[in-house]
Amino acid sequence: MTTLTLGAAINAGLRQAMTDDDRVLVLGEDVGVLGGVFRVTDGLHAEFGPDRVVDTPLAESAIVGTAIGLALRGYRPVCEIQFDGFVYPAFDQIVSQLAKMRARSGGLLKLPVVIRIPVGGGIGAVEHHSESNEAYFAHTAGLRVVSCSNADDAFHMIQQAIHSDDPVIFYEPKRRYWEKGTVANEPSLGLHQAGVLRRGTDCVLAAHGPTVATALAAATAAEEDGYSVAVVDLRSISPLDLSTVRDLVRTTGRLVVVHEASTFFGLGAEVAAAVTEQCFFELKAPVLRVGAYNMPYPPAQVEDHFLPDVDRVLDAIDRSLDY
Amino acid sequence: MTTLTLGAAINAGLRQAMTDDDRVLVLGEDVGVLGGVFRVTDGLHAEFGPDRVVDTPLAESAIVGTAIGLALRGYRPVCEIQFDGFVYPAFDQIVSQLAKMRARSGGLLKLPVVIRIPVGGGIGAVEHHSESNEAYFAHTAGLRVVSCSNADDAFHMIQQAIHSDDPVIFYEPKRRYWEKGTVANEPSLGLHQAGVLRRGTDCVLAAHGPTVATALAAATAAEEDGYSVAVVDLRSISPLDLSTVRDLVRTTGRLVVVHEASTFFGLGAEVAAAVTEQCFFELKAPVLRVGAYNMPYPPAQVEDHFLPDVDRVLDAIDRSLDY
Amino acid sequence: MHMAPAETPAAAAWGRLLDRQVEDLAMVQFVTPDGALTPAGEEYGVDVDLAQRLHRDMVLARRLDTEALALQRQGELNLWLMSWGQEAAQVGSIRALRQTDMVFPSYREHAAALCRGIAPAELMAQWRGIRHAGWDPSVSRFHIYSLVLGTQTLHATGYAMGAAMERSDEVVAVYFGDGSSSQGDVNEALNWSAAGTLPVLFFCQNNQWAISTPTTTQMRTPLHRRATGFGLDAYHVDGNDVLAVHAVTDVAARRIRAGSGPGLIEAQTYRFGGHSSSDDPQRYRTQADFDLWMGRDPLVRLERLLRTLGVEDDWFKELQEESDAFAVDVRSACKALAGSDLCDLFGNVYAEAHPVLAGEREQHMAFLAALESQGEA
Amino acid sequence: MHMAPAETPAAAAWGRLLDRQVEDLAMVQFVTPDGALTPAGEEYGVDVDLAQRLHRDMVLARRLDTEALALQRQGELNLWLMSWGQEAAQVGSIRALRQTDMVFPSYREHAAALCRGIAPAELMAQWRGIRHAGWDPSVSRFHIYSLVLGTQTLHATGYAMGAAMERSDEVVAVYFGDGSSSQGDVNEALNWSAAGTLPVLFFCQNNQWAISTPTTTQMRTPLHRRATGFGLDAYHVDGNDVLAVHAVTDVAARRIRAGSGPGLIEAQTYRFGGHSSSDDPQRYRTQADFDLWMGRDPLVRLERLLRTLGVEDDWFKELQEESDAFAVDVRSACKALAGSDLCDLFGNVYAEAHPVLAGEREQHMAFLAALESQGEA
Ligand SMILES: Cc1ncc(C[n+]2csc(CCOP(=O)(O)OP(=O)(O)O)c2C)c(N)n1
Ligand SMILES: Cc1ncc(C[n+]2csc(CCOP(=O)(O)OP(=O)(O)O)c2C)c(N)n1
Ligand SMILES: [Mg+2]
Ligand SMILES: [Mg+2]
Repeated sequence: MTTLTLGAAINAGLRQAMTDDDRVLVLGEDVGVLGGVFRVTDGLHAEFGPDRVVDTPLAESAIVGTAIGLALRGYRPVCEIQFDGFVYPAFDQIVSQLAKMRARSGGLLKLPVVIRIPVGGGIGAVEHHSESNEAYFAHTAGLRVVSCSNADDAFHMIQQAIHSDDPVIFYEPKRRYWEKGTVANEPSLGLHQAGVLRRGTDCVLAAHGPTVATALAAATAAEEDGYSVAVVDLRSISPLDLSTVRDLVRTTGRLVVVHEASTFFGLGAEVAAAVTEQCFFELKAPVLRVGAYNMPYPPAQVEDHFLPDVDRVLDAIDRSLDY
Repeated sequence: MTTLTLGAAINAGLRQAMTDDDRVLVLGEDVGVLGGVFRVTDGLHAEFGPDRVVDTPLAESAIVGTAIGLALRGYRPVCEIQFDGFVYPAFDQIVSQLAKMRARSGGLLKLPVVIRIPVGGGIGAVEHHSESNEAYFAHTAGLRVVSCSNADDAFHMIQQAIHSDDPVIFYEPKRRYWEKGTVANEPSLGLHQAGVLRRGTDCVLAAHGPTVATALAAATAAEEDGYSVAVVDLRSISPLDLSTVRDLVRTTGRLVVVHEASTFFGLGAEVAAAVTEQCFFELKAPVLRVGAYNMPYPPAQVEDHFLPDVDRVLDAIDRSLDY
Repeated sequence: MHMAPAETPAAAAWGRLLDRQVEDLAMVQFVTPDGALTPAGEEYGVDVDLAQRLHRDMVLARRLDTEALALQRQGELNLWLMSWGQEAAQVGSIRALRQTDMVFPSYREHAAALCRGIAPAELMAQWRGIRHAGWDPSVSRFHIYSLVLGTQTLHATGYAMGAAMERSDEVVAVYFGDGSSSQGDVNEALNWSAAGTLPVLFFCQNNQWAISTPTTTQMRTPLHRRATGFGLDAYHVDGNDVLAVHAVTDVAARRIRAGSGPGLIEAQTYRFGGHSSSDDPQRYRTQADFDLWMGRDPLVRLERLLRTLGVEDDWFKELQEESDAFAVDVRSACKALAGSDLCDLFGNVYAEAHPVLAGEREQHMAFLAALESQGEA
Repeated sequence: MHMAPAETPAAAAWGRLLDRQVEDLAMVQFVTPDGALTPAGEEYGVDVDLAQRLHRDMVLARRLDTEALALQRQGELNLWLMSWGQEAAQVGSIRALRQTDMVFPSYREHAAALCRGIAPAELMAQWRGIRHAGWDPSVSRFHIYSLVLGTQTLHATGYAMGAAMERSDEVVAVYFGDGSSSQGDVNEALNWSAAGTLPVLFFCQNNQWAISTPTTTQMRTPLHRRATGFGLDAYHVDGNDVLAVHAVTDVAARRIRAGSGPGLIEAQTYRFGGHSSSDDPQRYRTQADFDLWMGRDPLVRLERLLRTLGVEDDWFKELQEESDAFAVDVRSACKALAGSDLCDLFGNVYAEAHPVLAGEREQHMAFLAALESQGEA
C-alpha cells in the first residue's frame, strides 16, 4: 500500500511489467530521454536502456505498425500516443491491422500490443489535445478498450493490459495525472470488470476515466438534496461489464451515463441501448446521457462550460427522477 | 422519369453536378480512364477531361488532404475511396482536418468535399472489401453522413451532397449497384430526411443503404404472418431524422434497427438511445438491433450467415412483439 | 527534365545548386530477352543447377496461376490475382534469402509463397472465400497477405527492430508494388528503417501499373532513386531476369546481414494479366505494350539460356509432366476446400475470454436452433 | 557510411552498384555568424534596404516572442511556442514570396505571420484559449495553424493542384519541421506534388529537434537529399542567414513559377527556447549545444553586417523604440483578448442547418436558464 499520483502509478506499473518480462518494450515520441511529455515513462530509459524504451521518429502509423511487427516476433510493445488527437494517423494500422490480424489469421497470431493514450480535456490545452475517442475503438472488433480513473486502477490495469494477449487501447485521463491515491499490492478487479464506487437506491451514474470524479462529486451533492445515487466506474469500455451496471439499475430503475465524448454515437448510446434491452421493465426513466455536444472540442476558455460538470449531471439526475 | 441501376444513377448525378458547376471535380484511384472499379465514374474522364476527373496516386490520406486544399481554393471535390476498408489511411485528414476545419477557423472556412464510399458486404469479396464504418464518421462532429439505397435517391442525394457546403460522407451500397429503379426528375426529400417506404401499425423497421431491401422483404414476409410492419429508410445517418422515426414509433410502440455494421457502438445504439429517450412511455418493447456481431467481417463463404437477413429481422420482430 | 526558369541574375548564380541531380541507376541484366548472356551475366557466370531450380519454380508458379484463373472462371474461386509475368522477380528474390528470413508479402506473391512451401490449397483458400489467410506464418516464415496496400512494410520494419535488438543476422524481406509506394506507410517504413539501420530488404515489383494507373502517375522519379534519398542501398534490376534478380538480392541481403542498414530492390517487370480476374486491362493499356513485354517473358528467356547451356529436352519434358500433375492436384485441392462455420469464427477474434462476443455467439446459436425448429415445425 | 559486407565474388562484382550515392548539397551561406560576407554573399551582393527591412521584421518577431513568453509566465497565455532563433528562416522565406502566394504554416511561424500582417492579438488568441485560430486566411493568404503535424503539406498540395489547373503562376508555400518530415502525409505530399509537377514550395525549418528527439533519430540522410530522391528541386541553406534564405527562396520560387514543379528548401536552424513554454530543453540537450548556436544568432549576425555596411546607430535605436512600443501593444492586446460564449460556437460547426446540433444548442440554453433561475431561487 503506497500513495502515488495517477501518472506515477502508471510509471510504476510500466516499470513492474518491464521488470517482470523483458519482452515488454515501450515506444513512442519523446518517451525516452525526456520521459514523455507527461513524464509517464520517466526514468524507464535510464533503467532499461534505449532498446527497450524507444524514442521513435515522429510517425504514429509507424509506431503502431512497427509494434505489430515486434509483437509478431514475440515482444509485448507498449506504444505511447502523445495526445488523443494524434492517434488518427495510426487509425488504419490499429483498425485494419492490429484489431483484425488475429481473426484474419484464423486465430493463429496473437497481438499483445498496448496503446496508451492520454485522453480528454480540462487542462487548458490547444486544439487536438483534449479529445475523447473511445467510441471509435470500442466499435472496432478485435480491440479491447479500457480507461482508468485513479492511481490504484492505473497501476494494476496497465499491467493487466500488458499481460493481455489481445491488443488493448489504454486510456489515461490526463487531467487526473496529478491526483493522488493509494495503490494496493494486488488488483481487486479483473481488467474488464466495472467497479461499484458508491451504492445508492434512487439513481445510478455510470462513468469512466476523467468523469468518474465528476460523477462522485455529483452523487455527493445529490445526497445533500436527499437522493441516494450509486456510482459505477465502468473501467472497461470494450467489452462492457454490463452485468454490474444491470444489477445496480435493477434496484434504482434509473441510469445516467456520463462521459466527455460526444453523446451522438458515443458510449452512452451503447450503454443505454443494451441496458434498456435487458432491463426494459425495471427502468422508471429512459437512460440519460451527459456528454459533449456534437461539436469539435472548443477553445480552452470555454471548456469548463463544455465538459460535463456536476451541474449538468445533477440536472440529468433531476430529469431522470422527474419521469 | 427514367430507369437506371443504382450505380448508373450515381454516374448520372455526378455528370449532372459537373455540368451544372465547373468547380466540381472528381478524384480518386482509377476513377479516370477506367471509370472506377465499379464503373461509377464511367465516361466522366472522356467528357470532362483529366483536370476535372483526376486519376490520383495511390494514397488515400493525400486524396482527402488535397481535396481539402482544393476546397479551400473554391472547388467542390468529390473523392472516391475505392472500397470501405481503404478509408482508414485518410482517417486523420477526415477527422482532424476535414471535419474540424470550419469550427477551427471560427466558421470562416467552408469545406464542400464529398467522400464517396462503396460500402458493405454481400458481393463475395476478400477481406477489407465489405466493411460498414458509418459509426466512425457519424460520431465525428463536423461531418454529414448519408447513405442511399436505391437509384432515385442515389441520383438526387449525390447532387444534394455536392451542393452542400459541408463535408459529406456518401455511402453507396455496393451490392445494390446493379439494382434498377426509376429516377424522378426532382428529389422528393431533402438530403437529411428519412423516407417512409411502408406504413404499418405493429412494428417499425429502420434501415439504411444495403439493408433497406432486407427490411422491406422482412416486412412483406411478416405481413404474410399477419403483422403490419412499417419500414423507414433513414437515408441520413448524421444528422439523424429522428422526428420521422419517432412519429412512426408513437403509433407502433416497437422499433427494430437493421444495419450491417457491428451493433456494439453502432447506429442501432444511437437510434435506440435517442428514440427511447423521446418515446419512453410509448415504447412497448425495447428498441432491438439487428446488425453484425462484434467481429471482423468474415470470409465470403459465410457472409450470408453473417449479414442481417430476412430471418434475423423476422426473429427480432418476433422478439419485439413478444414483450 | 526541368523547364528553364526566367533567367535572372539570382537564378543564374544559384541555378547550379540544382545541378547535382541523382543519376538513375542502370538496370542490372544478365540474360537478354532472347536468352543470351549480357557482359554482366558473363562476368557473374551461370550456376546451371541453380538456374534449373529457379526455372522449375517459375514453371510451377505459372501453372498455378493458369489453373487458378481457370478455376475462377468456373466459379470455384471468387477472385484471383495472377502473378503471371512476375515469376522471375518473386522466385529470384525469395530463393536468394534464407528459409529462416521472415517475409512480409503483399497479395500477389504466389510464386514466392510456393517457394516457401505454402500449398496451393492454402493459397487458394483466401480467394475461394474460405479463410482470410490460408497458411501458418510460423511454419513458412511467410506472413499472411496484406491487402491494405503498404501496411506490411511497417510490420517488416518492426520485425526487423527485434532482429536488430537481438543482434541477429536475419534479413526481413517485404514485397510491395509500384502503386503502393505512394502510400504514407511505405515512406514511413523506408525512413524509419534507414534511420534505425534496420535489416529490411524492400522489394518492389514495379509492374508499371496499379490497376489502371501507370507508374508515371504515381511518381516523378524511379523508386530506387527515392530510396537512395532516404539513405537506403538501392538496386535496379531487370525483374524478368531471374538470374539477375537472384544475384542482386544476394548482394543486397549480404550487405544487410553485415549491418549496413536497409536496402531496396526495384525490379522492373510487367503483369501480363489483368489486375485481378475482375479486371479488363484493355480498358487502359495497349496491345503494343502487352506484346512488347510478352517478348520479355521471364520463362522463355531462361529456357532459351538453359537450352543454349546444354540442358536437354528431356529435362524440359519431365518438368512439363510434373507441371501437368501439379495442375491436377491444384484443381482437386481447390474443389476440396471447404470452410468452417460462422460459429467457429467467434473464437478467432480474441485470444482471451470476451463476454460480449461470447454472448453474441450464444445468441447466434439460439437463433440457428430456433430457425431449425421452425423449419421442422 | 556503410559497413563493408562480407567480401564474396558476388559482392565484389556488384558492390559498385552502390557507389552512386547522392552527395549532400553544400549549405548556402551569405553572411557568417560574425557578420562577414562569404564569397557567395559577395557574389550575390547585398541590397541594404532589403536587409534593413528584414532586420526589422526579425526584431519585431523576436520581441513578440519575448513578450508572449512573459505573458505565458504571468498566466495570460496558456501556452506559447517560440520562434526564437528561427526568425531568419521565416522572415527570409516569406518575404521572398508574393503577398498573393498562399502560405500553409505549421504552428511556430509567428515571424512569418507578422510579415503577412497578422496582428499579435490574432496570433495570441489561439494560445490564450480564446479561439482555435485567430485570423482570416482569405485576408492574409496565410492559412490557420495546423497542429496535427504534417497535415498541411497535403492541403498545400491540393491548393497547388488548383493553381496548376488554372495555369496560374502562384507559388503555394508550406512550412513544416524536421520531425514532421517523418510523417506519412509529408512524404505523400512530396511525392504527389512531384508526380503532378505542382507549384509547391516546401520549406523545412530544420531546428534539429522535435521536442526532445534529435534529427538523427528521425532520418538517416538530410531532408534535402530525400527531396531530390522524390524528384523535387532541393536547396540547403543556412537558416540563420536571412539574406541567404531570401535569395534561395527567390530562386526556388522563380523556378516553381516557371513550371518546373515543386521545390524543397531545408533551412538549417535551431530553436533557442524550449519546444513550448511547458518544455524544459535542459532535459535533453546540452549547454554547449545551446552556446554554439547562440553564437549563430540570426539577428546578431545581420546587425553586425548592417553596421559594417554603414547603417547608423540611430537606425538601430529607432528600431529599438519601435520594438518597445510594439511590446506595450502586444501586452495590452493580449489582456484585452476576451472570447466568445460556448453558445456562439454551435453555429461554427456546419455551414448549413443541422437539427441535432440545433437541438443540443437549445438544450444547453435551457440548462443555462435553469441553472440561473436556480441560482436566483
Ligand atoms: C489502402 C488501399 N487502397 C486501395 C486499395 C485497392 N487496390 C488494390 S490493389 C491496387 C493497386 C496496387 O498496385 P501496386 O501496388 O502497383 O501492386 P500490383 O497490383 O501492381 O501488384 C489498389 C488500388 C487497397 N487494396 N488498399
Ligand atoms: C501527428 C502529431 N503527432 C504528435 C504531435 C505532438 N507534437 C507537437 S510538436 C512535436 C514536435 C514537432 O517537431 P518538428 O516537426 O521538428 O517541429 P518544431 O516543433 O521543431 O518546430 C510533436 C511530437 C503532433 N502535434 N501531431
Ligand atoms: Mg503495380
Ligand atoms: Mg524541429
